[in-house]
Amino acid sequence: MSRILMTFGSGFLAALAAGWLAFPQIAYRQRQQPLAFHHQTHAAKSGVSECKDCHAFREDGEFTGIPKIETCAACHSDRIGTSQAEATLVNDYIKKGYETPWLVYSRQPANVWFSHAIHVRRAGLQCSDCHGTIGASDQLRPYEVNRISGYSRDIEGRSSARLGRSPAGMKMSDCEDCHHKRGIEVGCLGCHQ
Amino acid sequence: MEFTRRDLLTWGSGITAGLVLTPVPWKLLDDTSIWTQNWPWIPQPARGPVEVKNSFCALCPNGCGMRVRMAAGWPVGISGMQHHPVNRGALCPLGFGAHQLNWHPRRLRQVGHQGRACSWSDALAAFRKACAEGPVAIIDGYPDRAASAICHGFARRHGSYRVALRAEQRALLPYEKWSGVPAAALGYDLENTGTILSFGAPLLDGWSAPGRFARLWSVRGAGSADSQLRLIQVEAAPSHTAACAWRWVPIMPGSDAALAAGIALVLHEEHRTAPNAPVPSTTLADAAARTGLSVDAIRDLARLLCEHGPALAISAQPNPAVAALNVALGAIGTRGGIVRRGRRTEPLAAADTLPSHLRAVLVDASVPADFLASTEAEIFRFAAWEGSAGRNDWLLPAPGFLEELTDIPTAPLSSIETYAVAPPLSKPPAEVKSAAQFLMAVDSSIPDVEKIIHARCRQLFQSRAGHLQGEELAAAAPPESAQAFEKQLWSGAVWVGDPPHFGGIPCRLTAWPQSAAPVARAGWTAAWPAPVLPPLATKLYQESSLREPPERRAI
Amino acid sequence: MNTRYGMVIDVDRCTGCGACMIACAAENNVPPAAERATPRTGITPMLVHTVSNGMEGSLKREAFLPVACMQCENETPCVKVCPQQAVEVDASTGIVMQMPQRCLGCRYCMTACPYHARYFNWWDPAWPAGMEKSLNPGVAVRMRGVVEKCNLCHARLHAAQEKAAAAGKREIDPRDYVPACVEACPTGAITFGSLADENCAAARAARSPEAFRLLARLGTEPKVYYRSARAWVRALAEPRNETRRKEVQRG
Amino acid sequence: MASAVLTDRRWIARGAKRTSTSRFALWLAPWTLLLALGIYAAGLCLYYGLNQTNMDNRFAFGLWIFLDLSVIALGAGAFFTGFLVYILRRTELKPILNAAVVLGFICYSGAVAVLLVDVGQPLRGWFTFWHPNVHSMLTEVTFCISCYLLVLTLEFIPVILRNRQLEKAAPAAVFEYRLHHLVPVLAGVGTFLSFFHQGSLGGLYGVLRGRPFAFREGFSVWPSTFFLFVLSAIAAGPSFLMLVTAAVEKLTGRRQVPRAVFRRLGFLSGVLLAAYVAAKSVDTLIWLNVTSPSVGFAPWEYYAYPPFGSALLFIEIVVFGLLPAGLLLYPRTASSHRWLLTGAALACSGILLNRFVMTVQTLALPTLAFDEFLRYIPSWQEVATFGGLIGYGVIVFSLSYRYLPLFGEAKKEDLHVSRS
Repeated sequence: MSRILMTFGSGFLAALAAGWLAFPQIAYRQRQQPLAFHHQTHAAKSGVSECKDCHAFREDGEFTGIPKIETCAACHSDRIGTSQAEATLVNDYIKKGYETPWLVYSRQPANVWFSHAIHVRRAGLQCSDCHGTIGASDQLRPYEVNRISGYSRDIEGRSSARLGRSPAGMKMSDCEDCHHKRGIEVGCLGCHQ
Repeated sequence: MEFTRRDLLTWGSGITAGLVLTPVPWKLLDDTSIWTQNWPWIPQPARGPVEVKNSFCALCPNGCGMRVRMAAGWPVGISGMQHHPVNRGALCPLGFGAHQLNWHPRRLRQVGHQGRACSWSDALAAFRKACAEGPVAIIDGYPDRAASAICHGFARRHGSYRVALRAEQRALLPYEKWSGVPAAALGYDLENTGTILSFGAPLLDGWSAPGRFARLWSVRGAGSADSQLRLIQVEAAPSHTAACAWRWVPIMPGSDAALAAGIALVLHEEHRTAPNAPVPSTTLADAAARTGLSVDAIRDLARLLCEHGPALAISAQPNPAVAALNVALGAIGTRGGIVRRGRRTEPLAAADTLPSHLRAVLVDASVPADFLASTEAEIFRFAAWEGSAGRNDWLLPAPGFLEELTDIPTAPLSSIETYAVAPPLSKPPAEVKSAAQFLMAVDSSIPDVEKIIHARCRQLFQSRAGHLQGEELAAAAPPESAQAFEKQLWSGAVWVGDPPHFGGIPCRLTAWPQSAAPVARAGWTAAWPAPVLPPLATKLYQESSLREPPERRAI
Repeated sequence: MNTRYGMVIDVDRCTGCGACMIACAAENNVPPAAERATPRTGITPMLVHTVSNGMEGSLKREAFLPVACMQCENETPCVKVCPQQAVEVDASTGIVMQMPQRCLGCRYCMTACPYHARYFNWWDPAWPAGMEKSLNPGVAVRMRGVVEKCNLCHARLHAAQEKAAAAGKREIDPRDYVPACVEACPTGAITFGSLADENCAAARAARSPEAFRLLARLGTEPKVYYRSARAWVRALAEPRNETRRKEVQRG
Repeated sequence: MASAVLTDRRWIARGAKRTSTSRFALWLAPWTLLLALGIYAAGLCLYYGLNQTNMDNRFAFGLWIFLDLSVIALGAGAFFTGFLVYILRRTELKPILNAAVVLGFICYSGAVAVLLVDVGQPLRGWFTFWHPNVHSMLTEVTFCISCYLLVLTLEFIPVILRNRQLEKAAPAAVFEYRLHHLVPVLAGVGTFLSFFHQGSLGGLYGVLRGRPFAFREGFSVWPSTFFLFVLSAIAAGPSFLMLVTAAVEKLTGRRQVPRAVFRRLGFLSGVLLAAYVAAKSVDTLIWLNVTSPSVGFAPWEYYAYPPFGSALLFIEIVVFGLLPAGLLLYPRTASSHRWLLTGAALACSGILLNRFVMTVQTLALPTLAFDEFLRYIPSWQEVATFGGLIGYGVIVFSLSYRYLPLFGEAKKEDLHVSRS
């Protein structure tokens, strides 16, 4: 009988270990950002003090998201400094006029409609409430994409099992939690499209 | 101690029990279902700034005003332009899906010579050779554009210029014949008509500028019993127009002329005809017999026409009898009738008959796909999409919807003159060239479209005639400088000429026209490969039974 | 303020041109017909039916009846039957919302809908190469195997809400929210607005004596009204009943 | 495989007379083929989507739903027999119990499999459990069916474990023993679950306000069809059990259970069927005279579209209802094995017809004034999937019969009968 218990137990423990430690790593593929962008450095060197200086709204309330390459070109028309990233930026993107293929940690899928205007202008949320300290980061962490669903870990990782280490979850359940906390009820199509 | 099968089973059950307590099964469930929500093979709309631009539809010569919604630099949605004087915010169904036409699988992307792929230089060489060897004809489907001016100018030097007129334009030819006023300077003053007697004209179903009549009809009491605009539809089959008309009069197919004569006869008997109007030489009984209506029914029709004037008869096909009925009704050059707009004096040379022994014929992309050039000459046909009728020695890919700069002249049947400019909104594929660009490559002395448009804008400004219309222009003072004037035109404002002046159409018609049968559409084919429609048109004929499929009837 | 969006469709103004159907499909990224699609397998969230008074020859009269989701207010059939809450009536707008991403594709809601206003994606949505550039960024493309229907052009409501928020307003400007079919109709046959708002044109039109609703006696309180001066058209509100149809024709 | 077949004897219970391995294989072959075809067809539907079927937006439910409703109704024999044996202590039915369980298992597992093919997004199936809509009959059905399938599996396992070879394994034996004590509880649970989903399957259509042909008033949340379906299911279940047993007896040329069991089942079936017919008639009258007219539908028009004439209603209630009830109850016919089976067959046909009318006619009939009467012919993929299910059923039942004590308790009496 004890033998049965031992064999059973060993299998049991092995499964637990694999499931809790290995699986969360295997489930995601890591991808490096095209450039080593430093929020901190930009804040320090080029007097931008607030997020909205670069991540602005259009007058119709549409959020511009990550600045277009022209914004970078405004300062980086020629190489500033000697870093490899600098060279890539100037030669591969600015000179050729290509947009930088940033991997957006918080990019929601096409079926999600998220209005920054409503959350920032009306509800008065702070950028950091959802995006954490990325604004103060001195380097860009790798972008982790789920191998099956293709979602960034930031919007999916804190899934039903609450895995992952994203600053604040951006999965539907996380949106719901926040909405419930503030007593704001919206229908499915309030956030989906 | 060896590892028995039983141990394996026990161990396996341990694993299973353990896994259930890890995220693995649940996360896999979640991820796979999320995967189904974002299947990689399902196309994703592009992300990008959204803006709305004014433009005009150049798919047919009516140039309806449109508002084009752009996302990430491409048109993604179309709606009507409220301030456009002719279509007043209404568009035909095809207009709403037109922005997808440029990616139609039957889009032409390759120069073709008798079915073989060729290059533009080949086509140019061949056309240069042709011009050198003999006269060429250029056929335009959308006259009075800057591009038309280029064709016209080129043709003046190397041959002749012809225009492929649409049926509703050709219906005006009898008046041109009788009055000498070019049909291209005539329009219907529908805005003031009281009763319209339509001989099978699909007034509510794509006739002329489709939006124009639809708006009129709805604004002036559509459907209500005491409508200000009474539409009497004379048609054998219960068409969409017949279904919505104030009265539907089913008659024998092809008996339009007989009915027109019959009505004219009644008007004459009751001394209600205009002075010196011709009298048909038929009898009422005969008309009744041919149309399958009772004599009283015909009398009723005549009475209805006089009861709620001004009355106007419109035929789908050129039909002298119907034209003569309008003369009898006194609807020529009068309010609510057929009016003269603008100062144009020279008629358009119709492309039905081409001059003999031509060396080559160049057909512009604006010519309808079902036009068939009746000639032995070498044909250079421009088209954005497949499906052009007849023998086309050279098939040349032209810019598609909203892909080229063009100006928008007056719509054919409009009662007022208009002018607008449609800058390109959609990037054309590398392989395409418009006929104008082609001709400019042949003859470098020709000014380009943009120059011509600038010149025309300046001319308009100097003429001081008419005014500009645009939503933000409603209250604003008229522009002071030519530059401001032009700027507004380029940003979607419409120049509107002075209201129609009545009279000025001396219609001399002594005898009632004999040719009862409508004029055959010489040079046009009834059977041609299914026309290219916006892909979403399938909603109308394949995914519902609202319309007949294009193979059977062009929408 | 509690809005209740609805429409009043003037049947006497509908010319059956089909502009609403195409405008709807373009706005909502509905794909063109799959090769084997038919009127019974196509996707037409707005569908114009050709109806007739059942007579023949010169007595035959036809009309056109645009049918989209009726936005049933009471006992909403599809909402009641969906096993996993993929459909709901939005409390603040009264719009019956279909969530394709939640949908299981069981099609129970389609059997429940009295108006056949729900459509199943029998095929993967497909556009000719390059045409995906013409897709509306405000609407997610539905995948094969789910049900969809008219959401009253919800993307346009989103845009209006965002615009309002950007301007610091809570309520949207009604002029900013007009569904594609309403905007497209060349004869202005469709009046759209909140039926709960007394001084809204739609609410007034809905109270006209000539206004009617399809299968109103089922008690589902549809928020799409029709209007016609013709008795035989108004008779279409009742369920199919040959006997009654004959009576209407006679009288 | 081959060796398994050769050593097949070792697996067959001692003393049980079974046909030779080769003949058995021969018998399985066609059914295996059918199953394979079915799996292929289902695969097509899963890979290419439901465009492989002939269902459409108007005929959104087709052959498969009819199939599911039918097999689940016929499978009702399982829970009902369990209920009788363990709850009502009708031990005389014990001999047939295992067969009933296996039959139920086949019907339910098959139905669930087909349902998974029938939905457009099988991978989202679990949403129903994660975001259930408690007002939906389908939620009720999904929950009960999946739970009851679990119950049936648990009931099936001990039967499997009583296989000659498996019995040898000590832990298995222990497990079996434990489970065996659990079975009465399971039977109770099963009864509860089945009662509900049999009902909600009826409710599925009964609540369709938009389909007045199916819509019924009812008590609180349950339309009358809820109770009619329960009644008809438990009425037909035993009949189907009889038919299957009879079929087995015919094929094996061996008597499996004492005639008494048949008569008992027949009697039960008859009584319930009679009750059902009565209830159904009342319901139909109320529906035709009150429910439908109240929302403006002219009931006679339901039967104005051939082939769905009023004859169908007559056949369903009289020929397939009253008549079999009589055959099963009237002592003279009930005592005749042939008449008993005839009655059972008619009863089952009645259920099939009822489910067919509810699923197909409901969708075919026009509701809107400008609707047309619709036709729908299943595609070969749909039919093949259907066939696959039947193949699956026959195979599982044959294997069970060969290797497991299906009619185990019957053995002694069985020999007894054959001696006398």
